[in-house]
Amino acid sequence: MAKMSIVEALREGIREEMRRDETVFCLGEDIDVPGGFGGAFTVTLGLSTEFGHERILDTPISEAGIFGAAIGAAIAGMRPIVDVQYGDFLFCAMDQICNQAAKLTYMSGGKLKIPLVMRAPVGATTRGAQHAQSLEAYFCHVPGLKVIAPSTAYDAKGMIKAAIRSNDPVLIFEHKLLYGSKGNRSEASSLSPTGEVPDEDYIVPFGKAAIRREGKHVTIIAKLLMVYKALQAAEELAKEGIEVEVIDPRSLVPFDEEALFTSIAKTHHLVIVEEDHLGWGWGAEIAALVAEKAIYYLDAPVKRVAARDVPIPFAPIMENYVIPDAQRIKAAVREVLI
Amino acid sequence: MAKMSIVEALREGIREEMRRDETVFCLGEDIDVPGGFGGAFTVTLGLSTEFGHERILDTPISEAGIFGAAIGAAIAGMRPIVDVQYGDFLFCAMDQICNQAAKLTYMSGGKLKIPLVMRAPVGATTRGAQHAQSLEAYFCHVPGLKVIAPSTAYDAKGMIKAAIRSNDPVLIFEHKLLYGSKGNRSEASSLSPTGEVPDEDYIVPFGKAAIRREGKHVTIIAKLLMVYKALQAAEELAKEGIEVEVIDPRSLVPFDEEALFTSIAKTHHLVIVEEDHLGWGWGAEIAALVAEKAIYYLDAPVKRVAARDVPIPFAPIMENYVIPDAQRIKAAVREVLI
Amino acid sequence: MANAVSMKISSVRETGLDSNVLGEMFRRMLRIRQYEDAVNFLFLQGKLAGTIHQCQGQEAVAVGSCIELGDDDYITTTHRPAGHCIAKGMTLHSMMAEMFGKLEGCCQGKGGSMHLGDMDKGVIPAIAIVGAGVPISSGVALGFKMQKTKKLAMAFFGDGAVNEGAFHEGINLAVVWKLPAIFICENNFYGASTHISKVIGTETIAERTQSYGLPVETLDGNDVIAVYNSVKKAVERARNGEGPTFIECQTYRRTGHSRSDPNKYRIQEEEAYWLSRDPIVLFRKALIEEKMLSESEIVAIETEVTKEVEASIEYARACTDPQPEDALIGVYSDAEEGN
Amino acid sequence: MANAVSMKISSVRETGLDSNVLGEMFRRMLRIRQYEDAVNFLFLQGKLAGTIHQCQGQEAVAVGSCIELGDDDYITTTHRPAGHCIAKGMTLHSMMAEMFGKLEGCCQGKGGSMHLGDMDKGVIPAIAIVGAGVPISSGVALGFKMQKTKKLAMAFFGDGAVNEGAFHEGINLAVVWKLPAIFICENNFYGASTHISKVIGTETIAERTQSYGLPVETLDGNDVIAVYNSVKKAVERARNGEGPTFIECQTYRRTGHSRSDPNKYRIQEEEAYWLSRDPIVLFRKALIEEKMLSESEIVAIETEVTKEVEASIEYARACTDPQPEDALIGVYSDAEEGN
Ligand SMILES: Cc1ncc(C[n+]2csc(CCOP(=O)(O)OP(=O)(O)O)c2C)c(N)n1
Ligand SMILES: Cc1ncc(C[n+]2csc(CCOP(=O)(O)OP(=O)(O)O)c2C)c(N)n1
Ligand SMILES: [Mg+2]
Ligand SMILES: [Mg+2]
Repeated sequence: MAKMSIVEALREGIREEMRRDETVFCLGEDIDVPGGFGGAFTVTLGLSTEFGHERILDTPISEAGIFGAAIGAAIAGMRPIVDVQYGDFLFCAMDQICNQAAKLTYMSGGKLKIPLVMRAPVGATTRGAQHAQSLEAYFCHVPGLKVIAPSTAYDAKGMIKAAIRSNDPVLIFEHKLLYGSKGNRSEASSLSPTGEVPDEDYIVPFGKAAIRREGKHVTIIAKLLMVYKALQAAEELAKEGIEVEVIDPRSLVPFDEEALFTSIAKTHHLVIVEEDHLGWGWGAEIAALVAEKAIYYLDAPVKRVAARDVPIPFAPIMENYVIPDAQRIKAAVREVLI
Repeated sequence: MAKMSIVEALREGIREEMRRDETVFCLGEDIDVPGGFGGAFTVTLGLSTEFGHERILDTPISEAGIFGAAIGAAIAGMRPIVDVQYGDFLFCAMDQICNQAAKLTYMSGGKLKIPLVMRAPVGATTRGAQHAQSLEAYFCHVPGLKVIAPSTAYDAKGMIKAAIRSNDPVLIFEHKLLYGSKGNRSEASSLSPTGEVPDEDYIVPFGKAAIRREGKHVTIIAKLLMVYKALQAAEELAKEGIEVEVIDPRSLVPFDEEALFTSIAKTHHLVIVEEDHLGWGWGAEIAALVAEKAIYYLDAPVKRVAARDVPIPFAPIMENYVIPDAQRIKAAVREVLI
Repeated sequence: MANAVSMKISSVRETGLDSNVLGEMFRRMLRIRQYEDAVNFLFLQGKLAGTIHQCQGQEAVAVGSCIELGDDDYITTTHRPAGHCIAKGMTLHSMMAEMFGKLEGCCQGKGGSMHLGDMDKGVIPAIAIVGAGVPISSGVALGFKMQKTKKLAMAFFGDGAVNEGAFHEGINLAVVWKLPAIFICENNFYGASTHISKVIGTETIAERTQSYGLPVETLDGNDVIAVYNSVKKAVERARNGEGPTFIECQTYRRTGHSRSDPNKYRIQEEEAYWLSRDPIVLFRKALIEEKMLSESEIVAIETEVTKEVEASIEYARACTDPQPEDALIGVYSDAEEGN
Repeated sequence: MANAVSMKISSVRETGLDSNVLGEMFRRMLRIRQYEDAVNFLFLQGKLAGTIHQCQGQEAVAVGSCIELGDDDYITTTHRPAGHCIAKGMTLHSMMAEMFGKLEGCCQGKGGSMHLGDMDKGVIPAIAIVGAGVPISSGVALGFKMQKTKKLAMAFFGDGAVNEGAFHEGINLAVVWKLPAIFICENNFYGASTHISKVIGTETIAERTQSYGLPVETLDGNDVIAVYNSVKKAVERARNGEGPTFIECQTYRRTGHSRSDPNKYRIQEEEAYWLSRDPIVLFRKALIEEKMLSESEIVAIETEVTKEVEASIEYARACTDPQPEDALIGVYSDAEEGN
C-alpha cells in the first residue's frame, strides 16, 4: 500500500499497463517533452524516461488529428491513450470521437475492435468559459463509448487500468481540482485527496458505484469534485441529525442503476449533484431513470444541483456562484426533506 | 394562404427575410451551384436566381471553417444562415458552435451579438450510422444556444424567420422525412406533411409549445417526426377509448415548461417520445423537469420512448427496430395507463 | 488537361508485370464497373435501401493503387467505397449482401453502402465523413511503424476532402512522424456539385499539398499503369521507412454524385474529354496492343466477371435477413467477450 | 537564424512615418511590456485568479501589425492576447480591471486573461482555443467584403496553431473568396513546450502556408519596422480587394508559456540569440540613432507609461466587484433587449 494523489495513481496505472503490454502507448500535446510539463496536469510526467519518446509521443496541436491517429493505431492493434489538455478541446475532436471511435465497431458488424483510452481534465478553475467545462453529458449520450469519472486515487488507478485493458473506446474524465499535481502546475483551490493504493495489480471494473458515506435520510449521487462537496455537506448536515448517503457512480456508462435504486429504496429522498450544466446534463438522465423506474421509492421530488446554465465566468465571485458548493447542496437536501 | 411543404416553407421564410434585410445571407456546401442540388434537401434551391451567388454562397467542404466564417460574419454585422448537409456533420464544427458561437456573447460581458442561424437535417433514412443521428440533446445542453425543431410548414416558416431576426445563435433541426423535398432529392419513406402558410409576414416566437391534439388520459410530448408517429398512435388509441394529448415543443431551448405541466395536470400521465437516443437524450431533461417540479401531477411513472442506444444500423429491418414507431408509442401509453 | 484526347496510357509491358497480374488488374477494374452498374440497376428497381455513391470511371485509381498491397496493409475509404473494396480484394458476395442489408454482408447489414469494409482484406469500414479517414489512416501507419512491421496504410479521399481540417491534421502527422502512409487523392474535379476551382487556390491538389513536406505527384488517374507506377514507388518508400507520399489521381465520375444526380452542374468540355477516356477501355486496348492479353483472354474475363456479379446478386438475395434485435449487438467489443 | 547577432532593425526613417506615430509605436510596445510585467507581478503576489500567458518579447509583432489599422478593422487574438489588445488601442484600465475580475473590466469580469477584447476598438474577445480564431477572422472579412467597406480582418495566432484544422479551413476560405484578411503568425518557435521543428515538415511556416495560394512572407518579428512595412503592403492589398496575405513573424517569448513555466525545454543558443534582441531595445536604439526621437523624449514616454500602468492597477483595485448573480446575465442578446 502507498499513499498517492490521483495524478500519481493515474501515472502509475499507465506505467504498469505500459510495462505489462507493449502495445500500450500515450500520445498528446506536451505530454513529456524534455524539460516540459508532462501534460497539462503532469499525469505523464517522466514516463518517457522509462518508455522513450516513441511510446510517450508528443504531438502537434491537432486534436482531430491525434484522436483520429489514436483510433487508427487501435485498429492496427495498439492500445493508445490519447489526451486533451483541457476537456473543452474535446469539441475539436468531436467527429473522431462520436462519429468514428464510437461507431466503427458497430458499423463493421461488431468485428473491429477499438481499444482506445481518451483522457480529459474537466472542471472550472477561474480560467473562463473555454477552459472550464464539465463535458460528461455529451459523451454519455453516444452509444459505443464508455465513460468513467474516478474521484479517488484507488479508483483512478484501478479504472484507468481497466480502461486500458478494455477493447472499447473509453473516455476518462479527470477533475483538475482533484489531481493533486505538484510543482508549477498545481492548482490553487485544489482539494488534492490522497488515498491508499495497493501495490499489487488490481482493476476497478466499470458499472459499479461506490458508497462514499452511508446514511438513511437522503441519498446524494455526485461525481468527481462534487463527491467531496457532497461529503462536506453531509458532514455538516450530520450535525443537524440529517444522515446523508453519498453515492459516487465512478462509471457513468455503464451506470450502476441498482446501487442508486437500493439507496433510495432506503432513504426515499434523492439529490443529484454535478458540476456540469443543469439543462440536459448528466443528472437529467439520473432523474429520468428514477422517474421511470423508481419513483415509488421517493417521498419527495428529486432535486438537481448543477452548474447554472451560463458559460463559466472568469471572476471567482461569479464562478463560485455558478458552480455548486456545499451550501447549495445542503439547501437542496433540506428542500427534499421538507 | 398557400399550401406548402416544409422545404418550401423554409425556403420562403429565408427568401422573405433576405428581401427584408440585406445583411441576411446563406452559406453552405452545394447550396445553390447552378445545375446542382440546392442543398442536400433543396431548401435553398433557386435562391441564387433572386439573390446572386454572393448571398447564396457555396463553400468548400469545411464545416469548422464555414461555421467559424458564419460567426465572424455575424460579428461583422451580417445575419448568416449556415447549414450542414447532414446533422451528423455538426460534430466537425462542434468547437465553433459550442466554444465560440455559444460563448462569445457571454465572454464579451454581453456586449457582442452573434445573430446566426445554423440549419441541420436530422433523422434516420437507412444511410447507416454517420448520416442518421438526431442531435438535439448535445446542443440543448450548451448555454448560449437557442434550439428549435419545427415539425409543420407553418412553424418552419415562422420559426426560421424568428431565428433570422434573433440576435443569438439559433440551431434549427429539420427532419429529413418531413421536408417533402421534390425531384431527385425526395426521400422514400417521407411523410411530407403540407400545411397552410399565411401569405403575410408572421413569426412563431420561441418558447411556446403547440398542442397538436387534445386528450385527457395521457400526454405525449414528441418532436419532429415523432409528432406524427405520436399522432398516429393517438389516432389508433382513440379507437380503444384512450384519449391522448400530443404536445409538440417546437422550441427546445427555451422550453415551454408550462404547457407541459398544464397538460399533465390534466392527464396525469406522461410519455416522452423522440428519435434521439434514450440515454442522456433530450427526453431525459423533460423527465427530470417533471420529476423535480411536477411529479405530483402524475398517477404513474413517466415513460420514455426513444431510439435504442446503438449507432443507427443500415438495414431497414434493424433501423425500424431502433427508431420508435407508433407501435412502441402505443405500448408505452398502455404501460403508463395500467 | 490535354486538348487532343489521347487514348494512350503508359506502357503495360514496361511495368514488368506478367499477364497474370495484368489480367487480375483488368478483372478487378471490370468487377468494379459491373458491380457498380448492377448496384445502380438494383437501386433504381427499388431493391436497395438508402443511397449510393458510385465510382464508375474511377476504377483505374482503385486498382492501380491496391494491386501492390497485401491483405495486411490497411486502407481507409469513403462514402464512395466500392472500387477500393473490390480493388483490395473484398468479395462481391459480401459486398452485395451488405447492400441488401443481410447478415452475411461484410458488416452484417449494419454498415450499408457507405461503410463497406472487411478487416480480413485490410479494408477499414468505409468512413463517410469527408476527410475523417485521413488521420485514422495516419494512425494505422503509426501503429504499423511502432510494431516495426513493413505494413503500410493507404488513405483514399476525394478532391473535396482536402479542405477538411481532418485532412490537414492527418497528413501533417504522417509527415512529422515519417509514417508508412500513402495518400491517394481521387480528384474527380467535383465535391458533390462543387467544382474544384471554386474551393482551392491552386491549379492542382498536389501543389496545394506539397508544402506539408512530402513527395507529391499529379497524374492521369484514368491510366491504371500510371497510377500503378507511381504507387509502386510510394509503397517502396513506405516499406523502407522513408515516409509518406501524396498522389493526386485525376479522374472522373461516369455517374452522378449519388443516386439519381443528373450531373447538370458539370462543364461540358471537361465531361466530354473525360467520358471519352474510359479507363477500362484504355487499359483493354493497351493490353491487346502490347500483346499482354489476347482478345479472347479478355473476353473470358469479361464473361467470368458478368457471371460473378450475377452470382453475387443471387447469393445476396438468398442471404439471411437480420432479426430486428440483431440491431442490439455489436456496439461494444468487451460485451461480446463477456467482460 | 543569423549567427552574428545583429542589433540593427529596418530603417525607421525610411518608413516615412513621423515621430508622432513612431513615438506612439514605441509607447504601445512599452505599454505592453510594462503591463505584462505588472500583471506577472500581481499574479505572483496572488492578486489575480486563473492563469496568464504573457507576450513580453513579442511586442513588435503586435504593434507593427496594428498601427495601420482603424478601430473598425477587427482582429482576433488568442490565449496570449494582451499585446494585440494594447497594440489595437484598448485601455490598460479596462484590461487590468478585467484581470481583477471587476465589472468595469473589458468583459465585465466574465472573460478573464484569455478572453480580453473590446469591440469599440475592434478587438473580438480573445479566443483561447488554438486556431479557432482563424475561420472567425475570415468570416469577419467576408462580412466586411459583402458590406462593400474597406475594412479588414486580421488574425493573430501562434506557430502551434497552424496544425489545427480550423487554421487550414479558415485560411483557405480567405483565399478562395479573396477576402480582406491578414494572417499574422507569431512564430515564437514553441507551442507550449513543443518546438516547431517537431510539428511541421518545413523550415518556415510561410513555406508551409504558401501553397494555399496567397502571398506569404517570413520576417524578423523583433523588428517592428519590418513588421510594419510588410503589414502595410498587406493592408493595401486587403483594402484594394486583392485578397489575403500571410505573414510569419519570427519572435520569442521572454517569459514562460504560462504562469510559472521556467522554459526548461528551450534550446539554449536559440534562447540566447533571441533574448539578446529585445524588440523594445532595438527599436529604441534605432529611433535615437536615426534621430526620430531624442533620448529625453523617449524617457518621457517611459515615465508616462510607468505611471499609466500604475494608475491602471489602482483603478482596477478600486473597481466594483460583480455580484454573484451578475453571472446570470449576458448569455443571450435577445433577452437583454426584452424580446
Ligand atoms: C464532413 C462531411 N461534410 C459533407 C459531407 C457530404 N458529402 C458527402 S460526399 C461529398 C462530396 C465529397 O467530395 P469528394 O471528397 O471530392 O469525393 P467524391 O464524392 O468526389 O468522391 C459531400 C459534400 C460528408 N459526408 N461529410
Ligand atoms: C484546441 C486547443 N488545444 C490545446 C490548447 C492548449 N494550449 C494553449 S496555448 C498552447 C500552445 C499554443 O502555441 P502557439 O499557437 O504557438 O501560441 P503561443 O502560445 O506560442 O503564443 C496550447 C497547446 C488550446 N488552448 N486549444
Ligand atoms: Mg470529388
Ligand atoms: Mg508559439
